[in-house]
Parts: sequence; structure tokens; C-alpha cells
Amino acid sequence: MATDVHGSVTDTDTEPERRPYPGPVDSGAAVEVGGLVRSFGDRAVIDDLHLTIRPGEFVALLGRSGCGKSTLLRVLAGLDREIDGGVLVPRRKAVAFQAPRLMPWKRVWRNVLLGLPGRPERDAAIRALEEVGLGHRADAWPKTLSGGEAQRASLARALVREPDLLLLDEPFGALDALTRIKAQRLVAELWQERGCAVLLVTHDVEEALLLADRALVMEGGRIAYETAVDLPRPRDVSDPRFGALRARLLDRLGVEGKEGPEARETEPGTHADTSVAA
Amino acid sequence: MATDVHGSVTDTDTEPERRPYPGPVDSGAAVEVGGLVRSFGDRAVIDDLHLTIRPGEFVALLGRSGCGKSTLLRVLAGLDREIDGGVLVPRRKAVAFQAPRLMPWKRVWRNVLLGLPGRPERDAAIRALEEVGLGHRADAWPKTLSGGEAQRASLARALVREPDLLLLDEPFGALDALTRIKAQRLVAELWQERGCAVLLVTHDVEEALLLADRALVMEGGRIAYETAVDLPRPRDVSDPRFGALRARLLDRLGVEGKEGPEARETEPGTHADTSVAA
Amino acid sequence: MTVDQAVAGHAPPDISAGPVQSSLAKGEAREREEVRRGVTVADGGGGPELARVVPVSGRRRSVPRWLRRTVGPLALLVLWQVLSASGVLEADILASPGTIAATAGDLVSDGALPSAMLVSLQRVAVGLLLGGMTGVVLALASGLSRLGEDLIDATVQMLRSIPWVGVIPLFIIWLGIGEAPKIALISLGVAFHLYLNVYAGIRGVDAQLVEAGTSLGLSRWGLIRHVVLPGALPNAMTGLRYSLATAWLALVFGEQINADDGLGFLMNQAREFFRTDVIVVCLVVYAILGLIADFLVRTLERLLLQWRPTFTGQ
Amino acid sequence: MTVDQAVAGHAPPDISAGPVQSSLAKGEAREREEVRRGVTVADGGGGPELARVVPVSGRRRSVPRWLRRTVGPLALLVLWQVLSASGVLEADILASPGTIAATAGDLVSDGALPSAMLVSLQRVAVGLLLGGMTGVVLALASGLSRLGEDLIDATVQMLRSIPWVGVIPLFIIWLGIGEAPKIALISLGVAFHLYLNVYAGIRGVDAQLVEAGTSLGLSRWGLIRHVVLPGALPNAMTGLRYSLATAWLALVFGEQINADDGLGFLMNQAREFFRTDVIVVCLVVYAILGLIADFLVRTLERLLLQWRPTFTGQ
Amino acid sequence: GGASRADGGGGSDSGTDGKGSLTLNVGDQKGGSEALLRAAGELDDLPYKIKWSTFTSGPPLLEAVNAGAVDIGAVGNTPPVFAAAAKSKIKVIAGTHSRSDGEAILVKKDSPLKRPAQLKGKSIAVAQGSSANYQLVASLKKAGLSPKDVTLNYLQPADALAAFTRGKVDAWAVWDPYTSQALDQADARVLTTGQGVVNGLSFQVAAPAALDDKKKAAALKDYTDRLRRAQNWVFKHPDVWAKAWAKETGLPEKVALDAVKRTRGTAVAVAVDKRAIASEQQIVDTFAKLKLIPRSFDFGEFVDPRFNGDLPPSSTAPRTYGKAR
Ligand SMILES: Nc1ncnc2c1ncn2[C@@H]1O[C@H](COP(=O)(O)OP(=O)(O)OP(=O)(O)O)[C@@H](O)[C@H]1O
Ligand SMILES: Nc1ncnc2c1ncn2[C@@H]1O[C@H](COP(=O)(O)OP(=O)(O)OP(=O)(O)O)[C@@H](O)[C@H]1O
Ligand SMILES: [Mg+2]
Ligand SMILES: [Mg+2]
Repeated sequence: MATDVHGSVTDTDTEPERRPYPGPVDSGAAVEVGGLVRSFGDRAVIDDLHLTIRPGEFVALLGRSGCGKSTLLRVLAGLDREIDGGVLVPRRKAVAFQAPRLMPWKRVWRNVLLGLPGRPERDAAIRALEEVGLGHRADAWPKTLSGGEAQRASLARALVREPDLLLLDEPFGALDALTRIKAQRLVAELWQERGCAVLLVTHDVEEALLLADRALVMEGGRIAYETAVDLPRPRDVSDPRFGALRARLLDRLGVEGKEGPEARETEPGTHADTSVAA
Repeated sequence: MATDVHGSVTDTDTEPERRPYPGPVDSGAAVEVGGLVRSFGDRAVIDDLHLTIRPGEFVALLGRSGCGKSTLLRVLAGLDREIDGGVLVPRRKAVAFQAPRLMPWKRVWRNVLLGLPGRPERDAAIRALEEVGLGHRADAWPKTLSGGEAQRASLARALVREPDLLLLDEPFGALDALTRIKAQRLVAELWQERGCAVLLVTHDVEEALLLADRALVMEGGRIAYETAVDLPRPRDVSDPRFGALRARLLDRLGVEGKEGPEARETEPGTHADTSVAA
Repeated sequence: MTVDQAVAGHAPPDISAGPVQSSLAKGEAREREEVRRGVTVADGGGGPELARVVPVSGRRRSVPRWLRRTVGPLALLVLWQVLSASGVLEADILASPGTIAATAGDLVSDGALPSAMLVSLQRVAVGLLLGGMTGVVLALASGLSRLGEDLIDATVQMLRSIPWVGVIPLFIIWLGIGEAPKIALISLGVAFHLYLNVYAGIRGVDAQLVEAGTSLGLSRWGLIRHVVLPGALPNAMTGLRYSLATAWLALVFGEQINADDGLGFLMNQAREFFRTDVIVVCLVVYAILGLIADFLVRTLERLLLQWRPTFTGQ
Repeated sequence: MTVDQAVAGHAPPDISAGPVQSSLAKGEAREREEVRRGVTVADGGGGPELARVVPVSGRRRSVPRWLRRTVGPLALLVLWQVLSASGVLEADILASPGTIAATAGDLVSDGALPSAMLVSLQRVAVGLLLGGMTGVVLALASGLSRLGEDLIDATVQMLRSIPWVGVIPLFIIWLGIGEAPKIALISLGVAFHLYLNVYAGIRGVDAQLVEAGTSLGLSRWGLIRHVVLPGALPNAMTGLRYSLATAWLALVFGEQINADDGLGFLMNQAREFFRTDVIVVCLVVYAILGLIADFLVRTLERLLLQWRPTFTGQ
Repeated sequence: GGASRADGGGGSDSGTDGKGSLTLNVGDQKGGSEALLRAAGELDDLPYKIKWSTFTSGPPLLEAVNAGAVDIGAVGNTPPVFAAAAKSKIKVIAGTHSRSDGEAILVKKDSPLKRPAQLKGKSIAVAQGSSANYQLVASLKKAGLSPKDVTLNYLQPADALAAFTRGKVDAWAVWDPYTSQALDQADARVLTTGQGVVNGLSFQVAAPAALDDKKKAAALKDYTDRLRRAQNWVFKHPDVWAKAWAKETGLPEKVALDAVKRTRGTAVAVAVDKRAIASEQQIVDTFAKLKLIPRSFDFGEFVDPRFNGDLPPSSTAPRTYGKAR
């Protein structure tokens, strides 16, 4: 397992904290969040959130739409600093935003290379794009991409980097089943190879359970539920433990929890017992 | 069932066709597409596509990312006219685009009412927003919405209209499991009540099978596969016929087709037998 | 696309006749639905009224752009000629195009106009360069940082509103009566225009893209180069449009200062000497310069803004 | 947000020391990974180097915006006073702020300045109104339709580059020497500025939003009102900035024609009779007008563009 | 004076004086005819209306005359030449002759230049096409120089003042009241004046259309008579006039008084006779030679002598306040 390694302390290289918060600072963590608060106006979207991610850990973040997942990611990416609380993150981060956010004035391959150190070559971009099945669109302008293509370009852009923390905000949401599987596999492989910490926001419980070491559920501005996914890899959705975990998570997410280990086999996917009236 | 009623001919009120194409023009169809071609540069993204949708029919459109689904929708919405071929669509259409496309300069509730005839009241918008769980954000500026919230606002905007054809481009892609179920239910209810034709682009095979009368798979610029979903409503994912259909569709979409009716129970969701190497 | 195009193939939904809609109006809709679905299969039902999506050919615009754009100016010219010929526009109000052409011919053949253009062109070139750099640098300073904005923006907004004719004496005192004050005047005009537009452009760049750039690890300069400046480019083009025109317009004032050649001088002199025909020739030259500037900027825009699928269409 | 903010809490990834990266570089990455994961648990591994995300307080800007913006102009004023007091700026080059204030006081107390301002203000108001409407209507015509563009745009681009001083004689002939030519001059300046910016704004509206509007069943006018115009608003604001300044600047020329009052007249007369101090007072008035215009437009922007989360921030 | 303005309202109506159905449109400059007539009390019993229009200088005023927007206006001896060269619709109907001490070439007090001949190779500021332009050319000619022997720096008075003060030019050819002002404020001294070099004439220029209108022509005659009387009044009351003039223009009173005594007050109304035409023709020919106007023409065609009547000939010596400063 990848998550059981945490080593000695590294220097954090920042000024002393202004507002001390509980929790270890000098652990060998990849992410250390303590007492984080982020408000828009009166509404505290993130409210006293605590989170530690170990180096090399793959964490999935689930939660209702609008619960503050993207906001948390922006804070971790260092993009939103109107916060209270302590946040320690690696210097080297890569983000795939929820919206693709490609620079419209750069062709796709240039978008992929944007910000890379050195003088990366076009080939590097093409290779990355090919991995997400976009090699043929490398020279396109971003605004001519389809929704899924743009999302994949954005993913490729995040993945060519070599970060210590990879932040992925619903990176597979606009992909069809097959493309999604391939992209998931790609992320899993890269994570394995590089050993970076990953925080993946997703709405797909199975995706979370297939990929992550740990699944978090955000609610009320904090991590309301957390479960280790201690299944051996490669994981199999047909594994009863998988089914149990899924049921528990879906239950936590408010989808009617008929699903138990015993009901699993008749309740596929996230749609559980959804029935549409007619 | 809603789809077995088609009545007498209505006047199409258009000039005679310039380029005759096979297929009935005067049928009581809600959408009539014949020999549609749409090229970007040399690449024909839509290539001799034929499609008929009956009034009140709910059609799901699946296909690989970048296969031309959104392009087809834009043509049907009358937004893209650099085409060859014949396209007949109702005058009254409503579209929820893949990206939310909210007017950033109008508060959410005003976005919802945009383009409605008469002098619709704020209340109408609030009600529509509440149905998608966004009542509390009615006064927000679009750019402060979360991804899922924006998508729901866009959906609400399409649903307050009373079209003869409702075009939905992955309207639930950014929603969490519970919100998604609610939104699906909402669309199903409205469709039932209004009897409009619906074309739903989705990547979720189960979603397609739960909602649609017919599922299409687009490939190579045309409708490569088509299957009626002749299951009684309300539908149940645990129904063996449902499983069989899902397996067939997934197979058609390129996800390794171990799924058969007999394997269904151990292969939940769209992820079929995906396993992630570790 | 234009509104023309957008609306043509897509008649607005003509639902206005129906009763006022409630949000997701249920009652009325249900009744209609029942009729349609055959719960009361009264008339056998019928599909909705269909409309054809009329294809437009992608290459329908066979007349090249620049040619179509000459229509307006040409029409103006024709109008002028017609009015002159028909006597509506008397010669002492505005000479006919023919007379003007003759005067222009004289001015060209005696070398006055070419030499004036040459002299002015040099001034304009230098002024554009200096003013352009100043304007862009100031816009960057004040567009990119709050401090810069606090210091620069109000100051520039203030100075920009000053009529430069009034400052010419100060310019003479500071810069003498050689080329310096002329070029300074041109530069000032150019700088202010570029400043205003580039600044607005920078402040109009989508914050989401700036965030994305930051998160990609772009350095400050990288962010400017790859995100902020390209994002401000459309506005910068408007600024350039202005600047090109302004540079030539500034000549009228700049070449009041101890000049004995140049387009501005020619025009001032003509005005001083009541040479209406020469004035009109100068005006025509200015108009042509405006068309050239427009053509240049359009070409630049086509090259630099091709990524931009805006309302502009094509 | 500004680049400052964006970059400050987020040091650029310092990977430059590493070897050149291949796309999703596998070989080298794998080695590192093995070390880190403990396949060779050599040094026990260590987390990556962490950096604190330094919170910024949301209400850190206690000094109000308009106050901070006075810094630049005030600094200029102080500089002027210092230079004057220290004798670097001799009185015959540029009188000291004190002298100018005294002159201004005289001009105010004898009613010359207030009456001039009042007269000019009326002209400016009418000119702004007429020119503004003309400019916006032209911009709409040419921004919204291809035909309009073909007919109007090149023509306006051409006329815009014409120096209006040169046309004053024609104006006198056509419009007489009353209020008409003065207001015409102001209107022209205003119209061209608004045209240019609004047109650019319209042509910069996101085509996707226009599509969305069309698909929502907006009529042609609805599309203009709800999509195109709001989308062009940021540019229109830049145009307004220009227009406000231009309207006052045009007075300098407009009030050469048969005027015996007005700011432009005051300035022209002062120039005619070497009243350097009055000229400077006029310049200062213009500068203040510029600041007021800036303030007005900023306020408008705050009201009308609050939806716009751009690089502007706050 | 100045209290009797009929309506002091803003707008372009600079104001109207007098009563009656006939309205005379008069083009004026600040501190010009209107101030003069008012100060002399000549506006108190007008049998027709005068509508004043104010212009910054002679050329735009003549543009307005040409356009028929004003009926009459006063300008110097040079603007009519250019206006006539451009075939403008103007007629010179009356003149005044004053001393030409105000038309001067100025140098700095500490300048080594003593005689006009020493101007060779020097840089001289002058407003192109102004009366000073002719004066300079004529003075140079008198000193045996041609314009090619010097560097001409074309500058408007306000700009020239700056250049002259800061020593960017060696000399400055200019007219009153600028001459008085420069002498007073800019450490200047007179190198030479236009006395005996230029004709010292100023003109009333009318629109032909107004002259063709019988009633207007009569009013014009009355108007020029009033001007002549006002001119006589000025000579007798230089201080009062200087004060009024200074108030109108913002000139320092001392400068105004100097200018009045040097030039303005010395004017006598004269006929636009053969001699006046001949001296203007000289300007025409000079400018034609300098290519400032495209070709020479007959200035006489732009003169209407109908009001010459009993006026003294144009050679009448101007008055004088004794030794000019
Ligand atoms: N700038 C802002 N001003 C006000 N409210 C905001 C702003 N940005 C985000 N919010 C609100 O904060 C809440 C959390 O937003 P966030 O984007 O983090 O949601 P999310 O968990 O990512 O949801 P989704 O799954 O839909 O993307 C939302 O309700 C959103 O409307
Ligand atoms: N304006 C354009 N110019 C060139 N190519 C385009 C343009 N618009 C779309 N395309 C291409 O056409 C193809 C189909 O696009 P479309 O948006 O229809 O895909 P889609 O089926 O909706 O995919 P997705 O599921 O990813 O949204 C894509 O490969 C896209 O890159
Ligand atoms: Mg989100
Ligand atoms: Mg799509």
C-alpha cells in the first residue's frame, strides 16, 4: 500500500504561524489543514475544517453540490487566501479545475506545456495529449474542443507536471464510460509512478473507491465523514467489501441506503434504488 | 407509454426543400433529420446522419467524447446552420447546453426568466430554482456559483420553458449522486406532464435507460446504434431486462462487454469490470 | 455570427398567445399533454409545428472583406461628386472631388505633399514607438499591481484630460522648438490612448484564467506574458486603432511649433491662408490614413485574435 | 485579484533544477517514487517541502479606494510646489500652486470661471447626449449586422481620423456660428469614441452567450438588450471615459467659434493674451474634470459591472 | 463702460445692443469693436440691433464673413490678403491708419544684436501669415537680407513667447499688444519697428451680401461712423480705454496703456483709397513671391469704396502721444 510511508520532518520554510491551530505541523504530511474557515459574505462555506493528507496518499473528496469542495481545492492550491486557519501545502502543486480553464489564446498543446520549467518540446505535449486520447486535437484552439475534449486537455495539462500534490476537481465528469475508464487508469498509473499526494473531487462513489486510499465526505463546511478504503489493488467492484463500502458512502451521501452488503448485488452504480415515476 | 401516439400531419410552414432527402417530411414527427452533414474544415463531424424523434418521445444520445453529440444538438437548436441536409425541428425549443452559459451580468433568477414571453415574475424563477435545489442562490451572480449549481441553474432555465423539443446536453454531469437523482426525477416528471420530445445527451448508460424511450449511440458521425428501451415505468435497475440492455449498450460503447444478463448482478454501474492496476 | 444569422433560421418561440406561464406550470401543461398523448384521442393529435433549419453555405461570402468595406467610403465619394455636380454643394462650400483631385495632383507634383508626408511619417513613427512603449509600460504597472494603480491611474486619468494646446508653451520651455516637442505631443496622445485601453484590457482578464496560470506555476512575468497580455490583446487592438489615428492628429498641434513641413503644417498653413482646397486635400489624406490604419489593425486582429470565437463571426 | 496577490502566497514551482521532463515522464519518476514509497526505505522518506498559505484578511483595505487614488495627483501637486519653492521651476515657466490658487480664486470670485463652467457644461451636456446617442446607434448598426458593418465601419474609421480643426471652416459654412457648430464638434468627438469602443465591445461578446440567448427565444431586440449590450458594457465604459474627457477637450476648438464665455474660450483667450496663470488654472480645471469623470465612470462600473469577477478584483 | 449690455445671457449670443427691426451681425474679437463702442458710449442710441459674435483671431472671423454668418468685422492688414487670395466673399469697406511702432522685431535686452542687418543667420520667431510675417520680410529686405538669410521659426504668439523667453530664438517679430507685453515682461527690447516699413492699416471687412442689402448697407455706414467717433474718443481718453480694454482681455493695465499709446490710440479713420489698395497689393505680391499664396491677384477687387465719402486719405498720418516708449 502506498499510504503507510511517512517520513521525517521537512522544513516548512514559512514564517511562524499567526494563529496557532491544533494538530501537528511538523509531521511529514503533504497537506496540513487546521481550523480552516472560508466565508463568502455571512456564509461560512468552509467552517473549521481539518484535514491531513500523507505524502503519496490518494484521497477522494465527495460531497453535495455546492458544499465547498472546489473552494477547498482553491485554498489548497494557494489561490484563495481570504481564509482563517492554518494551511500547509507543498510548493509543487498541480490543479485540474472543474471548468477546463484553458487559455483560449493558446493552442491545445501550448496550453499543456504552459508553465512547465525549461523549454519543453511540442512532442512532450503531444505525448501527454495522446495519453488522454487527444493527440489529433493538439493544434486546435481551445474553444473548438468538445466538452469532454476540453476536460481531457485540462487533465493532461495537470498531469504533465510533477507535483507533490495533485488536485483534481471532477476531472472525468464530462467523459463517456470508456474514455473515463482510460483516464482513471492513467491517473492511477501516474500516481503510482510518481508517488505524489492526490486529492480527487468526484461525484462518483465507485470512482472514489476504485482509486482512493481514503474517501472523505464534506458536509456543513467540514469533513463530516471519512473512511479508509483498505481494499487490495487492483480493486474489483464485485468484491463484497467494495460493495459494503459503497453502500456506506452512498448512505452517507443521502442516497436511500437500502444498499447493504447483502443488497449490493441488486443495486448497481450510484443510482441505487432510483426509480423514475411514469 | 408516452411514445405511441402520433397524430396527423402539421404544416411545416417552410419553403420547399432545396435538397431532397429520404425519409418522410410530413410525418407527425418532432424532429426530422435527413442526410445531415456538418464539417469543420475537412473533418465531417456529422456525416449523413438520419434521425426522427416522435412528439413526446424521450431519446437518449450516447457516444464517445468528441463524436459530435453537442454539434448535433446545436444543429437541432437552429444555432449552427453551416450544414448540408434537411433538418426539421419544432419552432419551440429549449436547450440546456453542456457548459451552463449563464449570462454573467444577470443574477441567477433573471437568467432563468430570460427570454420567457410575457412579464414573468421573480416567483416563477424562484420556484423553478427551488425545484433544482437552488432557491437560496437565486440572487447570486452566476460566476459565484459552484460547478453543479451553475449546471442546475442552466437546467432550470431550460425547464421553465414550454417547448415542443427539449435538448439537454449532459445536464447532470456535475451533480452528486443525490442531487442527480432529484434532477433526473424532475426532468422525467416534467416530460410526463408536458409531453414534449426530449433529446438527452448523457454519458451515463443507466441514466439513459432509466429515462429514455429510445437510446441512440452516435459514432462516425451518424447514429450507429439504436435500441428501444421497452421497459415499463417506473423502471428498476435490478430488472434483468434492464441489465441486459445496459450490457448491450456498454458493449456498443466499447466498455469490455463481459456483462451479459447472467453477469449483471456482479457488474454494477458503468464501470463494469474496470479494475485499476496498483 | 451576427444577430441576423442567429435569428434568421430560428424564429422566436411564439408562445406569447398562451396564458401566463407559471414556473414549471403544471395544471395547464397537463391538460395539453393529455390531449396530445391521446388520453382523449380526440383529433388523433399531431406533431408540433416544424420549421426547417435552412442551411447556409460556409463559403457564401465570395466578395472579399476589404472590398465590401470600401462600399461606405466609395458611397460617400459618389455622394460628394453628385452633390457637387448637381450644384447642391456649391464650390465655395466644398469643392468638388475633381477640383480636390486637381489640387492634390498639384501638391503631389510640386512635391509639397510627398515631402510633408515623409517628414510627418518620421515623426509619427518615433512618436508611436515612444508613446506606445510608455503607454503599455504604464498600463502594465497600473494594471498589474494595486500600488501601481493607486499611484498611476488617477494621475494618468487626470493628465489625459488636459488640452495639450495649452501645454505647448511648457513643452517649448522644456524641450525647445526642435523635433522634441512635436514628438512629445505625438507620444503623449499615443501613450494615453494605449494606456486607457490596455489598462481596461488587463483589468478585464478573466480572474479564473489568472488563477489557472498561477496554479500552473507561471512566474510573475510568465503570468503577464501568457495570460494577462494575451487577455488584454483585444482591448490593446482598440488602443492601437486609436493610437494610429491620434499620432497623425497630434501633428496638427505638434507641427504648429516651428515646423515648415509636414502634414499638420500643411493643414495649419492652409487654414491660415484660407486655402480650403488644400485643407480638404489634407482631410482626405487623413481619411485615407485612417483607412490604412484600420486595414492594418484588422489584419493584425485577424492574425492575433483568431482564437477568439466572438460575436464577430466569420 | 492582482498578480501580487496571486503570486505572493504561491511560490512558483521550483522544479527547474530537475532534469528535462518528458511528457508524463515515467523512468525517472518511477525511481524517485520507489525511494519515497520505501521500496528502498533508505532514509525513511520525508514529506515534500511545505509552504504555508498565508491568510489575507478580507477587509484589509481599510483606506477607501478613492482616498488611495488621490495619492498620485497629490504627489504631483506636492512635487510642483516643491519645485516652485526651491526655484527649480521658475515662475515664468510655471507659476507655483499658490499663485495659481490665487488666480483661480480671483477667477472664481469675479464669476468668470463659474460662468465659463456653466456655459461649457451646457454645451458638453447637449454634445454628450447627441454624440453619445449617435455613437451608440452607429455602433449597434455596425456591430450587430454585417451589412451595417460594411457600410458604416470603414466610413467611421475614415472620418474618425480627420482632424476636426480643419473642418471648422466647413462647419461654420454649414452650421453657422451659433451653438450648432460647437455642439457638433463636441458630439463628433464623443460619437467617435463611443462608436469605437462599443463596436469593439459588441464584437467581443462571447458567441456562446449569443447562442444561448437565441436558443432561449430572445427576439432580436431582446438579444441586443439582454446579451449584446451587457456584454459590450465593459468596453462601453472605456468609451464613456474617453467621451467625457473628449467632450471638454472639444470645447477648446468649439469655443474658438464665436464664443465669449466657456472654459475653452477662457483658455483660448488666456493663450491669446499670454495669461499663463489663467492657462494653468484652466489646465488644472481640466485635470479636475478628468478626475471627476474618472470617479463617475468608476462608480458606474462598480454598479454596472459588479457581476464581473475579473482580474480587477475588489 | 460696459454696463448697458442688453442681455448678458450665456450661449453664443454674445449679446445684442440697440433696438429696431434690423439686426447687424458683427464679428468681433475680445477687447475689440464692442468694447470700444461701449466705452465711447456709441452703443447707447443705436437705431438698429447689433448682434455680437466673438472670435479668437482674424482668420476665423473672416471665415464667418465669407460664410455670411457675420456682416462685418475688424481685422488687421494681412488676413484680408489671404482671405482674398482664397477668393472669399469679402469686401473691405473702411480702414484705420495707426502707427506701426507696435509691429516690432524684438530681441532680448542683453542681446548683442543692434541692427536688423545683424539678424543674418539668426533664428527668428514669427507667426506664419500674420502681419508680423510681412513686417519681418519687409524689414529684412530693408536691411538688405532675404528670408533665406535667417532661420524662420513659425510659432503662434503664445508659443513664441515661451521660446523667446527661454532664448530658444534670437528674435521675435510680433505685433501689439504682444509687443508691449514682451517689453514689459520678457526682458525684451525693440530691435526695429515696422514704422515706415508696413502700412499700419486695419480694415473693416463686410460680407457682399450685407452690402447688397440697402438697409444693412445704411446700418454699416452708421456703424463705421460710430467706430470712427469712438476712435477719436480713445485718442482723448487713453487711460479710460486702456482700463476697459485690460478688463476685457485680462491684459495688465500697464501693458494695455503702453499698447494704446504705442499703437491702438493712434489710429485715424481713413478711406480705402488707391494708395491703401496699392500698399496692400505690395503685401499680396510679396506673399505670392514667398509662395505663401498660390498666385498674385488684384486686391482692388475685394475693396468696396462706397463709404470712403469724406474720410481722409489713407496716407493721413496717425496721431501720436509724443515719443513712443
Ligand atoms: N465568490 C463567491 N461568492 C459567493 N459565494 C460563492 C463564491 N464562490 C463560491 N460560492 C458558494 O460557495 C459554495 C461552495 O462552492 P464550491 O464551488 O466550493 O462548491 P462545490 O462543492 O465545488 O460544488 P460543485 O460540486 O457543484 O462543484 C457554493 O454554494 C457557491 O455558490
Ligand atoms: N468550431 C469548431 N471547429 C473545429 N472543430 C470543432 C468545432 N466545434 C467542435 N469541433 C470538433 O467536433 C467534434 C465534435 O464536437 P462535439 O462538441 O459535438 O462533441 P461531443 O460529442 O459533444 O463531445 P463531448 O462528449 O466531449 O462533449 C470534436 O472533436 C470537436 O473538437
Ligand atoms: Mg465544484
Ligand atoms: Mg458535448
